[in-house]
Amino acid sequence: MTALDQITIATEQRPPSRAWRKLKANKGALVGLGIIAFFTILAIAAPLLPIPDPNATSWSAIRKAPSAAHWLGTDDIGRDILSRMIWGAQASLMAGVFSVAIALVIGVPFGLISGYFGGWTDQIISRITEAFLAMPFLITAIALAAFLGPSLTNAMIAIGLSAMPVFVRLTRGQVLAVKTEEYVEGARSIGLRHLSIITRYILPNVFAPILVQATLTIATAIIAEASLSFLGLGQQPPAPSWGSMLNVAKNFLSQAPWMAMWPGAAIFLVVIGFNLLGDGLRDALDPREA
Amino acid sequence: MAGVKTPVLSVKELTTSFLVDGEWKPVVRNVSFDVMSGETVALVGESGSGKSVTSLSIMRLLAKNQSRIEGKISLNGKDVLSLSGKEMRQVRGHDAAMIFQEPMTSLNPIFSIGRQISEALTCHGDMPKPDARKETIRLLEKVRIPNAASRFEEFPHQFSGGMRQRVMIAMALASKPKLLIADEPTTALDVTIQGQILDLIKLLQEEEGMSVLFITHDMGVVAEVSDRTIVMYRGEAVEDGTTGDIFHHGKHPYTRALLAAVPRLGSMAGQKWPLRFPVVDTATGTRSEPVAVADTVDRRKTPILEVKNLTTRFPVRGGLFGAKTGAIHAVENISFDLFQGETLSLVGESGCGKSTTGRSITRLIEPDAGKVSLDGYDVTALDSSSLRRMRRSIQMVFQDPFASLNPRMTVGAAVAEPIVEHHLGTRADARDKAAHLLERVGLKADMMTRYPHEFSGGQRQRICIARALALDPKVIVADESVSALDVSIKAQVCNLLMDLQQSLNLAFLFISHDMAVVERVSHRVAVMYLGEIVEIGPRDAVFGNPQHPYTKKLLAAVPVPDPDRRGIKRELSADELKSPVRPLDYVVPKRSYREIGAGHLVQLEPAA
Amino acid sequence: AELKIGLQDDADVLDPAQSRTFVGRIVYTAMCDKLVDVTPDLKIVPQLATAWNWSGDGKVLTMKLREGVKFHDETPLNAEAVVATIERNMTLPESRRKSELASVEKVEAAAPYEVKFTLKSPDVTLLAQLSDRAGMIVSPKAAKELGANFGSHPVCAGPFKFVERVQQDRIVLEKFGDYWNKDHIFIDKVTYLPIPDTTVRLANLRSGDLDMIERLAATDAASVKEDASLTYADVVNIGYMALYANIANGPRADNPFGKDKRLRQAFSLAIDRDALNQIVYEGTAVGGNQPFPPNSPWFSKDIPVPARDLDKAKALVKEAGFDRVPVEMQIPNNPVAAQMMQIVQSMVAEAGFDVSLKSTEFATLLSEQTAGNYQLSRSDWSGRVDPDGNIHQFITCKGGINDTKYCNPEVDKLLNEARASTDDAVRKQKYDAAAVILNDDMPIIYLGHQSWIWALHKNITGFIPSPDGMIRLAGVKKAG
Amino acid sequence: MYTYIAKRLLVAIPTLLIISVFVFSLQKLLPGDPILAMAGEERDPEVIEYLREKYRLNDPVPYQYVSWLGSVLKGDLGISLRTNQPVLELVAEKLPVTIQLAIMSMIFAFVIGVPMGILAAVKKNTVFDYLANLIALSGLSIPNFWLGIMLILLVSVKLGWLPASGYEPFFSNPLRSIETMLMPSFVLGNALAATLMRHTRSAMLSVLSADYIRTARAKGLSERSVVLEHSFRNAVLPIVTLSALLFGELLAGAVLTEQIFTIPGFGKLIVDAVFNRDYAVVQGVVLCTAIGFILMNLLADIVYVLLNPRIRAAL
Ligand SMILES: Nc1ncnc2c1ncn2[C@@H]1O[C@H](COP(=O)(O)OP(=O)(O)OP(=O)(O)O)[C@@H](O)[C@H]1O
Ligand SMILES: Nc1ncnc2c1ncn2[C@@H]1O[C@H](COP(=O)(O)OP(=O)(O)OP(=O)(O)O)[C@@H](O)[C@H]1O
Ligand SMILES: [Mg+2]
Ligand SMILES: [Mg+2]
Repeated sequence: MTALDQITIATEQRPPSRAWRKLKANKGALVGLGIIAFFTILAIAAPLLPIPDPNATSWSAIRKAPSAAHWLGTDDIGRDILSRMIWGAQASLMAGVFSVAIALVIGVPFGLISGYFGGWTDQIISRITEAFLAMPFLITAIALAAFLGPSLTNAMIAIGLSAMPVFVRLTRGQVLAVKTEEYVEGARSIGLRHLSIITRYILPNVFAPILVQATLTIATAIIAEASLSFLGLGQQPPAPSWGSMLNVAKNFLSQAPWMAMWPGAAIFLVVIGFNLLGDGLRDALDPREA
Repeated sequence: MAGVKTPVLSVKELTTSFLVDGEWKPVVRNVSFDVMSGETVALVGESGSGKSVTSLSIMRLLAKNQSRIEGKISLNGKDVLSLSGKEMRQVRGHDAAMIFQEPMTSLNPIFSIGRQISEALTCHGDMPKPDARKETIRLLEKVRIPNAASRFEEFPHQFSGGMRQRVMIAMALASKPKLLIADEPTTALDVTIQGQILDLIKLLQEEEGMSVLFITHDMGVVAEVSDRTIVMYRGEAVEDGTTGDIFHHGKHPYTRALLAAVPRLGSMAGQKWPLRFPVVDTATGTRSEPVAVADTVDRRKTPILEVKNLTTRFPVRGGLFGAKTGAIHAVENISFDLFQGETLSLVGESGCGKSTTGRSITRLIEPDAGKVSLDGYDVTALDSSSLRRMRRSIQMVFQDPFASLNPRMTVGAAVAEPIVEHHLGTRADARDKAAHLLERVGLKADMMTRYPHEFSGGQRQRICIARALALDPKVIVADESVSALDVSIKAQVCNLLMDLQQSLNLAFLFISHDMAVVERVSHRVAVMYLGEIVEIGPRDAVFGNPQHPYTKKLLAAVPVPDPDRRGIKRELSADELKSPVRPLDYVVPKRSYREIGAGHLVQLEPAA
Repeated sequence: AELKIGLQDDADVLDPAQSRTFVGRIVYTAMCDKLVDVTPDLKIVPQLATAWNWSGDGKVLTMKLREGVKFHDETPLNAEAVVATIERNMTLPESRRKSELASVEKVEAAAPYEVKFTLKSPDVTLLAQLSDRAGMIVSPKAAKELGANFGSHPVCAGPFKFVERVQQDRIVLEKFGDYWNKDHIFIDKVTYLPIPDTTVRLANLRSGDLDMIERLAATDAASVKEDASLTYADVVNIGYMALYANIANGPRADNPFGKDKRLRQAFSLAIDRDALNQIVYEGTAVGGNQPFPPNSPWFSKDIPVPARDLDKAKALVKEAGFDRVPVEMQIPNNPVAAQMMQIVQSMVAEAGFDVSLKSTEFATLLSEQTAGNYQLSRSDWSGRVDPDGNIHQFITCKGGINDTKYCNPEVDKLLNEARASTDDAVRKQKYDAAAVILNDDMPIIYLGHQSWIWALHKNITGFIPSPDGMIRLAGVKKAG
Repeated sequence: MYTYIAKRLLVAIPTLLIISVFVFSLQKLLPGDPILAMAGEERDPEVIEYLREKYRLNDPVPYQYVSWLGSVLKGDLGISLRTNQPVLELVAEKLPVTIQLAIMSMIFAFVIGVPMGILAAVKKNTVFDYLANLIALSGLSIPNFWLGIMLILLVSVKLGWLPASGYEPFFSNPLRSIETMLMPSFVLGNALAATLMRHTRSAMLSVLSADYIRTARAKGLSERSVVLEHSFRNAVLPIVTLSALLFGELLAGAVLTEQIFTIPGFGKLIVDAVFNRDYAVVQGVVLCTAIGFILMNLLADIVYVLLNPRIRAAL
């Protein structure tokens, strides 16, 4: 051992824990995480909470303003908005998370293949991706949702598939950049298989920007569910989602503004939450950021 | 440079701290020094010792909310630290100018060269545009850009690295600063171009009479340019004196370690085998004399690697359908062989095809023609699965230890991976072997769970070497494996390679443009120029008796770490690198070689 | 004066022979006069025909035409033109009027201003058909020139003539100077603007961008009534809202709900129609249990709209041998329908029905319903002036739009006889008899009848709401 | 340069073919019978059969596709099933509307998004940065249909400043035309501004830490010139690409906003056509917007090239 080797260059922390430490130091990310955790817990705990049945109608309490009996008021057919907000969180968060998961699961592998192998494979995948991108998002989503039949699951599939080409593109671009890194060439030179190189060398190093894009897309997906709901293709009545609540509420903006206020605020908060977290993750995963 | 002895720059007790994780962490501590007018002062020290931070502090170019500068800096009589932002802008350019290490990225890619220089003249509101244009052209001529007027509108990417650095210098000179700060202005450049830039700075300094603060870690450069030298070590200035003093009577152990590790071209004359570097302990200053290397080469056996007429070209495409319009003749018809236990060095300036040669041999790039036999197998004819098997016998170590390890994989996994992947053992075996290999290259086995960013550059390069050894290769292609390292670490890694060669009887193809290192480590040397080998032969023959003009030029450009030889200039040629791009109908001229001595071949100039 | 009217949808092709949308008919009301018109109390009155009479066997209808009427292209309207139009309606391949005129054997010009319709079999409903698109007379010259493309520049004989149309943006008409009844027309220019969103439509009215809107949302009724600058108008419409049960349309009919009428009766009894009306329509609609609204002369008073009877509903479910009955109901995806059906869902749940809602956009709903791929489907009908138009084609075995595939020869007989008689008393008796059977078999569960609601600026006067939902501009004035 | 454009256009051909397959399969994908949807309330079987024949719906699908593609290549996009209007005519009618809306929205997006992005980057991690992010994200998270209705209620009904909806062709009355489009383009632009702001910010951040910015500062340039000239001119490159993408999306993506403000553009046309199963219109218009999208991307690439001397010279 020479003296120089004894200089401990860095701390003993592993990257995951290092990323976590950096995330914890980022106030914005923590706030984001807090918001998401709050809504997630609400959504999961909905069946356990002492709240009324979200679908129970009451003809004596149509569009009642917030009160002690109904904290957030009631909707157009006398359902408790608080309860519907909490149950709706489930649908809306799922719409966000699952559609993005679908987009990731399909988009990322294609992007990896397209970027890594290049040539004809790349040409074909790129052309199809481009075609997908050129199709208007909402049209694709409407067509798919209408084709699959209206339901929350199908809306999620539709949103996911429509968001997918962006991930193909993004991943491909990242792969092209990472592919020329010396460590990838190094991996080839020790005789690794393509699969090993893609999964162990390329994927981990392209994942950060994809993750950030994913958190942004979650926000878009929640809004997209609201839009599909606006067109009657999202969550099916009487089950609540924030989007469908907002959609109904827009007909009562002057009579019952609270109907729109709560789901609107919740969507806003969650979108902010995911974006803050996304920003934080980007910084935490970027080794160049201190 | 006799002048009035007034300091142009005076730094007193400079302490610069950065905000890291909410805490102020000082990286430069209590540094004091002066630069007199007309004087050249070198600031040396290993990477990360705070050289750049010191210079940026002087210019106040550090991010405001993340750095804190304490102490006193007076520049041309002005108290830099108390100036307003606006006043400071006047200081920049007028009183002091700066050029940076990376000529490739230090120019704005979307503005023309001319605009970027004339901006330095007009931004202080003291020169109208047409005058600035004239002055810019004058400056460009002054830094010896050929056809300056016509290149005014060109963009940085149309300039070679050396020319960009000259543009940077022109920009710095634009408003006739009293002090020029040059932060490693030549580190990224080739030896030949480095020589030109150094000469240029020296010349301009004479003409303009300015002071220069020259930052570098290359002691050869220091010896060549500086009157006085300040040695920095871990944020502190540990030694300050005339360059001669520092070189001959350096007191601080680090200074001595630094100097001991500097290879001197020509110091190997008479040595038969490669020679280890002496190592100085930076803490104690004790110097261990190098142990001689035993003869490892057995030329009676067949060569482990035989390369015959290897040619690799990259197509240059253009036109509507991306048709081939020409080709880069990156490697053109080269042949050599390599014996077990031998080190063959491949030298030549940037872009001459050294890396492409290495990568063609390992078939990371498909060569266009030629034959490569490794251990008796024809590498060029292997299918993809045999190719993966072949890769066990030949391994590569790359230039950049930062870039050549997967940042998201522990080093243990990285070293063990090839063993598992080639089914040479179980995971446990692989782990044991990885631990053993890490110890072999001088690291500790318990470092296996760390990630690459937790190591220093030298340690990382050792990890790369350990990984290359994992498959028990017979040949290692070391592509600029030590170029990016600090002098002292460079020495260690070279020593390590020599140790391994001795104990494992490895053959090295050592790719480098650092002539001094090459002289130290190799048995034989091949000089490449525009894709071709122009001279090849035993090390002492090539260095002692260079025949080809290009070899001579290369050797002449190497800075000599001897302060007494300061002031001797090379002939200044501003010619640009020749391009290896050839049209489609280019006919490769037939080359013939002349044998000068045993195994010493030189390409003959084509009759023209 | 210029009148801007906000419509709920964009009209389709502006050719009376091919058109099929409701909003299209609103535009025709201003553009194309018909042989006969309908009064607000649904009496048939002269328009282009001044008088008519039926032959004794009810197989020949002779009509006298108004003289001196001109089309917008100045060609005169005469018997030839009427014959050409009716024939066009019957023979143009793209014509959607064929079924409406199915009973017509031939049509001839008996005199320059007299036309004679000869029928295959007696059909009193023909007169009602001629009060709508089938009876809109178009310029034979234009029809000949443009053929199936007539909609690109329709030429009729109404008070306003076509100026321009930009799809999804506007339809502009201007006063026709040679209109036969021009003394009653006080508007110079009408622009129809399709604005699908009810909130936005009302907002446009309030901001002064529109003078009048149709189909105001019932929930906005109160605020319009309060608004001193607006006039509110409504009338119960002649259509109905209903649920179709799949009785025999394909394999999906094979389920307890389709098979056992007791379940359908129970379902109907479990619905509180008054509550629906109050909650969803703010009291503007009326409950119903027949194809005609309770205020219609054709409504059978013997079968009043039932009050909610949960006990009876539960008993019927039990009787049918069930505890809980799963039912899948497809509904159109508009918010009002969704709101209403969610309430129905929770109402019938108390009687033992587990309704799952399947909200579907309209085109899909329609094809599922036709194909029999449903159990229970919400379907509305805009209503026809003649009672036959609200019942015959839905209930008779071979009815063109019988999606429940209910088939009862006895009902068929009654409805066919009602069609053939020119005597309203006889007809009423037949419809009453059919109503009794249908109320028992209940292939269609009638829910109620919406109102047409209009909102106008105070300066618009003379508008008379009509249960057919049309906007008749004769007599309408705009002050200021 | 021209060869580059030609090459890009050639590459667009397979993309367009794939799009044509997508667009055509919409018809087969969507449930609901188009003929039923247009047969009218009465659904006359004779008419239905006639229309089926007329629109070739009884032919085998591949044959339908080929004959459709054939007529598309001849420039015939068919006629609307709903209004009998030639689709090409419809496209020509809606294109100016859509383009005007898209341009005005982009202006809003730029005016809001870019300066905010620059400032947020320059003042990274200050209150201003957080505020700009918050505003941007609120733009991203408020659904367009909701913001639209709120604006109508506030600006048109309460304040009476702007018309609530409707459209005036630009060349017949430019002022009024801009007035009617102000709110919808704000609603659209506001949502895009968020994306633009965030991309501007990150592009600026990466440029601001580039070596050449340090060089610019070392020259003694003013901060304004460092930020707006040296930094922004470099950061603008990715923004150009992004805006083309956004603009392309606007061509067809303004569905809900167009619906709320009853603007007769492509978005509303397509969605109405989808719901009415007016396939000729769906196919024709989506094909046109896709071409528009591809052209916008091409334009962006050209601008990119023009702004980037490095690639410019390589062409
Ligand atoms: N912005 C910064 N924030 C935090 N630490 C920094 C920052 N810039 C530099 N440092 C740290 O300050 C120390 C000195 O860095 P500096 O760049 O001055 O080294 P150097 O001597 O110029 O090295 P090299 O030869 O590699 O250029 C290093 O440890 C570096 O990590
Ligand atoms: N993948 C590639 N595609 C096209 N041209 C290439 C490629 N790799 C290298 N070249 C070109 O081939 C020539 C030789 O490059 P090579 O990297 O072998 O040079 P080198 O001697 O290793 O230079 P350096 O000292 O800068 O590493 C150069 O002109 C280079 O631009
Ligand atoms: Mg430095
Ligand atoms: Mg190289």
